[in-house]
Amino acid sequence: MSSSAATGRPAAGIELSREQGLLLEIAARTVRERWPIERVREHLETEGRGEAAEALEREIAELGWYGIAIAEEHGGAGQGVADLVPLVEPLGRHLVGGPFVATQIAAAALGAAQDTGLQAHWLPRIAEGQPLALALFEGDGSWDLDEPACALRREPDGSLRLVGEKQFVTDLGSAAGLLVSARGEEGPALVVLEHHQLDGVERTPEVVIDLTRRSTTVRFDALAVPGDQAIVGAPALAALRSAQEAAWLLHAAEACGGLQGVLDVIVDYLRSRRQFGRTIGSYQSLKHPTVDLLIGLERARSLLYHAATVISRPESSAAERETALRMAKAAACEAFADAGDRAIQFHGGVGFTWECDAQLYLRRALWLNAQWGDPLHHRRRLAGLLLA
Amino acid sequence: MSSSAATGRPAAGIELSREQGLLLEIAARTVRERWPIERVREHLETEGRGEAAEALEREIAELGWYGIAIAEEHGGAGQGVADLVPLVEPLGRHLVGGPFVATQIAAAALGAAQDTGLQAHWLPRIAEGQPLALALFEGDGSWDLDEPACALRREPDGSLRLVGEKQFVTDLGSAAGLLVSARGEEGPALVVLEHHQLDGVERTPEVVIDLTRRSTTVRFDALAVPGDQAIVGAPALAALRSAQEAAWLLHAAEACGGLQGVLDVIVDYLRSRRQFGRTIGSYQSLKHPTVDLLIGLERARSLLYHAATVISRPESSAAERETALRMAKAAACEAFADAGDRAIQFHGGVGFTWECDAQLYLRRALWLNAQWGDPLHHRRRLAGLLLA
Amino acid sequence: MEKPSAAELEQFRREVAAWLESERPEPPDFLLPETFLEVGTDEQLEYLRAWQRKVYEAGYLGMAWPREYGGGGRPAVFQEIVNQEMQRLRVPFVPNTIGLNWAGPLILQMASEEDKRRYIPGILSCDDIWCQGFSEPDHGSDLGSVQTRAVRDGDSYRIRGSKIWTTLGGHAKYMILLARTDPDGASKYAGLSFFLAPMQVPGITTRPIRKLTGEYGFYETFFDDARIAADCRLGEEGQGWQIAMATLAFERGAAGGQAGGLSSQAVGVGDVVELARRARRDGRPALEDPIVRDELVKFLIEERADALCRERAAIPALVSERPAAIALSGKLRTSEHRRRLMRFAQSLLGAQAARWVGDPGVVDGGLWQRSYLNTFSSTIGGGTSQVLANVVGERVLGLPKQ
Amino acid sequence: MEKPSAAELEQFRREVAAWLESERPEPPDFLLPETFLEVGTDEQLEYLRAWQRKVYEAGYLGMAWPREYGGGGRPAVFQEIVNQEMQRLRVPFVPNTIGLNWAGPLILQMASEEDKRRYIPGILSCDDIWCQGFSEPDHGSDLGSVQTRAVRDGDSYRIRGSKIWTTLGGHAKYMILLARTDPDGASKYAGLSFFLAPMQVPGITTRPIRKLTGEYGFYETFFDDARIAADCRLGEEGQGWQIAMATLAFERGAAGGQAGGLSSQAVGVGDVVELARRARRDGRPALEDPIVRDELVKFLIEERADALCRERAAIPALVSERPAAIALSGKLRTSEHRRRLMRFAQSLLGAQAARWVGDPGVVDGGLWQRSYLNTFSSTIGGGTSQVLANVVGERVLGLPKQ
Repeated sequence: MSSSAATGRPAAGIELSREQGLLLEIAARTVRERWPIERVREHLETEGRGEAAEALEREIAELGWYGIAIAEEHGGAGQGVADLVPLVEPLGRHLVGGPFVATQIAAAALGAAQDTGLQAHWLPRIAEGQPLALALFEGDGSWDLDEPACALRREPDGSLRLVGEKQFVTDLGSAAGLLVSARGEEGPALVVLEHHQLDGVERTPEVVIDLTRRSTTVRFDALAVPGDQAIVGAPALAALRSAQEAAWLLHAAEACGGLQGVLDVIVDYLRSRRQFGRTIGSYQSLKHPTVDLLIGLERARSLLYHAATVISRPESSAAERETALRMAKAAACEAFADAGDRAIQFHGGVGFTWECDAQLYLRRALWLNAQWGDPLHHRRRLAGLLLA
Repeated sequence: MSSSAATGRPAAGIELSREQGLLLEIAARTVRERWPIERVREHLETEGRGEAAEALEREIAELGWYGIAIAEEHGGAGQGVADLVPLVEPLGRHLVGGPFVATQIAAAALGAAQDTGLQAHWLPRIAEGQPLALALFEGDGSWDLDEPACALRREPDGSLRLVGEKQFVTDLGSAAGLLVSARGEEGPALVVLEHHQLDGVERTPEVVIDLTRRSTTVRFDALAVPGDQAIVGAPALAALRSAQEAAWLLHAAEACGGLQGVLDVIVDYLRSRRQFGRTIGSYQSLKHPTVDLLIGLERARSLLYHAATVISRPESSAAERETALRMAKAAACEAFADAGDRAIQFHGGVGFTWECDAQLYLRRALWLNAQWGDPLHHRRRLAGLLLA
Repeated sequence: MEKPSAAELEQFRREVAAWLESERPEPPDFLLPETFLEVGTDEQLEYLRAWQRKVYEAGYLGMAWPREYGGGGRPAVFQEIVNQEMQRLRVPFVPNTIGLNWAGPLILQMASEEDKRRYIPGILSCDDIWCQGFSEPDHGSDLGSVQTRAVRDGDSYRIRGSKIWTTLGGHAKYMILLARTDPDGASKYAGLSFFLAPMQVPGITTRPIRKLTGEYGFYETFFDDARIAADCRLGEEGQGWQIAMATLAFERGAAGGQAGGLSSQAVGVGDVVELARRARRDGRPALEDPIVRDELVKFLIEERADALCRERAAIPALVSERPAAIALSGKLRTSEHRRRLMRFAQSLLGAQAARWVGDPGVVDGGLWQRSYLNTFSSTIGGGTSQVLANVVGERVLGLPKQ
Repeated sequence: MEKPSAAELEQFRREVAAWLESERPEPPDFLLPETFLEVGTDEQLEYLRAWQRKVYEAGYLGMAWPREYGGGGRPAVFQEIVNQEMQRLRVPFVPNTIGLNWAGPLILQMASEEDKRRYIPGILSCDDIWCQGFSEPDHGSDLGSVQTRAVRDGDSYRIRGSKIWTTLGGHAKYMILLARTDPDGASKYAGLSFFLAPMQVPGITTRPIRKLTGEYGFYETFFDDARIAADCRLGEEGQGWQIAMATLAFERGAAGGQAGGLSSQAVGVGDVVELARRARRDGRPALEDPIVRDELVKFLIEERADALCRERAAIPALVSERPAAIALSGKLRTSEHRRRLMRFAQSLLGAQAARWVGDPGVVDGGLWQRSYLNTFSSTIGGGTSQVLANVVGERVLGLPKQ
């Protein structure tokens, strides 16, 4: 008997709001039209963001996507982070690599931070389409957020100073601000910096496996932080937890989208390429593993919408939320990486070339695996949650 | 760079003695002719051993197989346990389920026990073809031999008494004697009982998954044991270690044989059965997984002969021996169980019936997995050996 | 019918639960089958038949079927609650599944008034066991290839041929039978007809099929010019294929109208977790082993995903691109999941995995080992996993046939 | 030649080891390729070329080749010792592998005295890089389908067509070229001829192929009525297929006579174990994680098994039933092992797996991530794993073709 059935009356596992249903349709079309694979290829060869990427960002902002999950009082549409899933899936599917997801994670953090000043300052700007970047991860490679080495030091004169290094800060160049986690005097703290405050800060470009990403290492050498830009204590913890939930969900969505994209690439090839006098998709050695990938996709998407449902439901317990989210992230990333691997193989010699799109998806999959916890990491935490 | 290559001058991993080469050929033919699948089927429906099985045993004894690994001074051929591998492979391949392997494990134990009295008493009898049974495992399911719960108690009058239960004692009915492990005053001890001493001992037949096996639970209720039938102290430990090495090697050999047997069953079916107008072996969904099974077989056999080589070489360290043996046992059993599983599936509806031989092999594979440590168990110990 | 209130349903659920708790039968001293496909002995069948009768007499079976044929005449939601509670409380299943959930709804939908009165009560009470005669030797699940002949002869048909994998065939009073009335039909589908055939007539014999577990449950059925009345035919001659497809829709739950009740008591990942808690490997509970834990988590994720897939398939916006993907891959996904799960479960027993059903010391009566071998019935029956992967690849992904 | 004594060999081994230890080049400030298939930049090639020249000048390359062409004229066992020590001490590989180990032994076996003197010294010194022109676009590894034409025109041939996956093609002075001299040959194999073709002639152009890693190493080679001297042909017209097969035997090590030297410096399971010792996951060394440990043990077992398979294949009594199984499955086994191993290895990096070659903070220069992507060259090149599974199933197990 399944564990969900063990309750006798399983709550509906997947609920879809009217807004989500509509968005899914619109978003899929918009991204498909605006960001065909030729744009991705051009973007790869562009230093920094490039004009096309900026144009896409503007369009996304004009469509109001940035404000969907922001409270109405701050100029948003008042939906939840779950309503972003139908937007992020097509972004993943078409290999868009911009600041939207990170900004939404930052917004989720600020929304939970109970700091009315920072909320009033930032959330309306985000709702308008101004991106925020995230500086949450460090050189130790930990995916947990609660023990940063980066320090928010209080000087003898009472002022605050930020000291330490953050890695994998994406799209910093275009960001209006930067959300930084640090160790404060009473546990984790958050700092929200304005872009101009980064002027003297040491920034080292990273070279990352997902070539659509622009990522940076940032080193704070006792940067002065005004007190009203810091969140400390319980609100900081709440903000980090909220960021984590949003990140797990949206990264699962991005991976599900990527998985769909690479499955499209595979299926197109298997239906068109001929070898030994036959269309290669007729060979069971390619057909059956592709069906396995489809099954991986169907399962991952079901877990994704379930996670979206669970975090939208006020009565969900913390353990229910964490379980659903980690399952979605683990399943989607695992299946996506499998699909990227098979995509290269199934293209034969072509798959080994730069020109074949399979490699772009595999790189994206490996990038997503490495962000916010890979499948092994999440399964270990799930074991603790489910097998106590 | 491989770990074996790391030494610069890898010792030959596989050496074959002239005797082994000859035996392999002869043994394969003998067992194939004497024990076709019809005999196996008859044996399944027979209570106890049955005449055919006894006749096969007699023939094996007459061929001198029992004495091959026994020292010349005890009437044997003076070869080592490695020389039994070519005999045990065909026994596994043709689903023979008699006392030969257990007896050879007992002989290996006695040969290492340094008890000249027991050796002089038992080894010549084994060399003649009298089987010994093994009572080494208990209800806790541990595959380690060094902490038996069964006790060899010393009474106030100095006499010894055996108390406790042993499981999975195979072919007890026809055994001339029984080798029992017990906890003595100074660690593990071994007792060698004569068949007649079991007269009053409680014996419960077991029903086991491998239907070719006759297995029994034996309960000793303070059975009196003459002092000259007990081996204690360091010799007992040496005997147990020797038993374990022989068991790992010969069970790996049996599994490799079984794997060959079930691969034959699969390949025969794939080459003869037609469906949808084609011979089913032409479908890649059956052909390619069968190739994977073949690869599993080739790897397992290579590891098997390597293990035989390593334990035959006086200069091998204990860790080298243990590593080679556990690898062979783990790889062979894992591959065999995989093959049994696929054999049923690939036979379709026929595979689900009693009449299909695939199930006999799967049952044998699951039995061998459960004896002397399953792959997960061995890999855990290998991790300790190899990843210190 | 008025829609029952939430409070009324909640009250009903409590009543059912209380009844099931107090009336559930004592566990027998033999191992029960896990599904109705596996009823292999008379004592298993009689135990389960008595339980079905008891459930029916308490009013908890066929609750939504019309009163005039023995049903309860109540909204379907009541039966759903009963089914959920039976599942939750893990009571035994009811054995007449083919009658209750496949033949019964079909009869109610399209048979004559007389047939409804003749067949339905015995289905509910379990006095009349039903079986299904679709599959034939060498044709597997390709129903278009049915070769069994039904030749009209006055007011009867003479049946010649054989069927295979007839669940409960040796115990059945009736069979839903697909046979060929016109061997020269325009297509291989056009010449088939559908019968509600009696089994106890001269010329019909059954032979039990011994399964790889050594147990029984399936039969071969032989028709040697067996004569059945012409009014046993359901629908017109030549409509057999369509009626068989309608039956499969009931069988797969794609159409409603079933009498309800559990048809299996199969174990799930939760049960394997509990087993891991009890089973000891290398001197400690298997559940403490990180590798075992990781495997269990993988199985839990898959199990939840498959349960969620069923829900998602009902939300069109979430399956718009490949609407058939979830349904067509359903058996492939779940049967292979189950096979791997049960293989893993028996391995948790370590040394004790060597025992088998009937051994006095075997864990849980040998459930785990037997269950693993039985899982092949679903990875093979109703289309092997290999055939289904073709179906999904071709119909869902549009890959070319070979 | 007299057989060297064990003491002499031992002494030689010590000498070689000492030389390699003291003369090995400083690691460069760029990431080296792992195999000769992956030499993608001039700086990589020049670094490796200098190393080959140094090894050769020290007398440690072509040791068993005849003295008159620049070889050492010594028993092959000395070169084997050098190869083993190079492997053990993990010095860089020598880049001219196609010349040293494929074309060289072929030339020594069957070319004219003049050709031997012309080609062999430059192969050894690495002055002349060699490449191979067998594969063509759209034909993969089916050499019988070669379409590139060689048309006799007086004392020369005009070559038309193209080759693909030409390793080092842009740097090569010579190519071993398989081309069709008779398009109407009795079979598709009969019309082929084999050439030792110069690359620097009008009408031959190369285009680098950018790999999925973003790097280079392979080329396409285009022949646009390129004219080469008729005496570049090796063997007779129509013998091309046989000579190509002989070349493949050298390539696969199935025939001896190679000049020696490492052709790759690929990592193995032992290196991944060391990585697991360094890499931290969830706050502790990955090697402490029982799941990581179990995976590593599985890889170690496979790696040892494959190494042992090579030994076993040489003992007829142990491969009597299916003598070709090990050889024919070799690339399938080892390349798929390697792909899974490197995928696993990069995953050990956890969050740091997101970096790539060229990043200042990337672990080991990005070796692990790049290596995973490069493993597809061996699961695809020389017959994909899927094609090879057909070959093994059909030739070794006798399963029918589809």
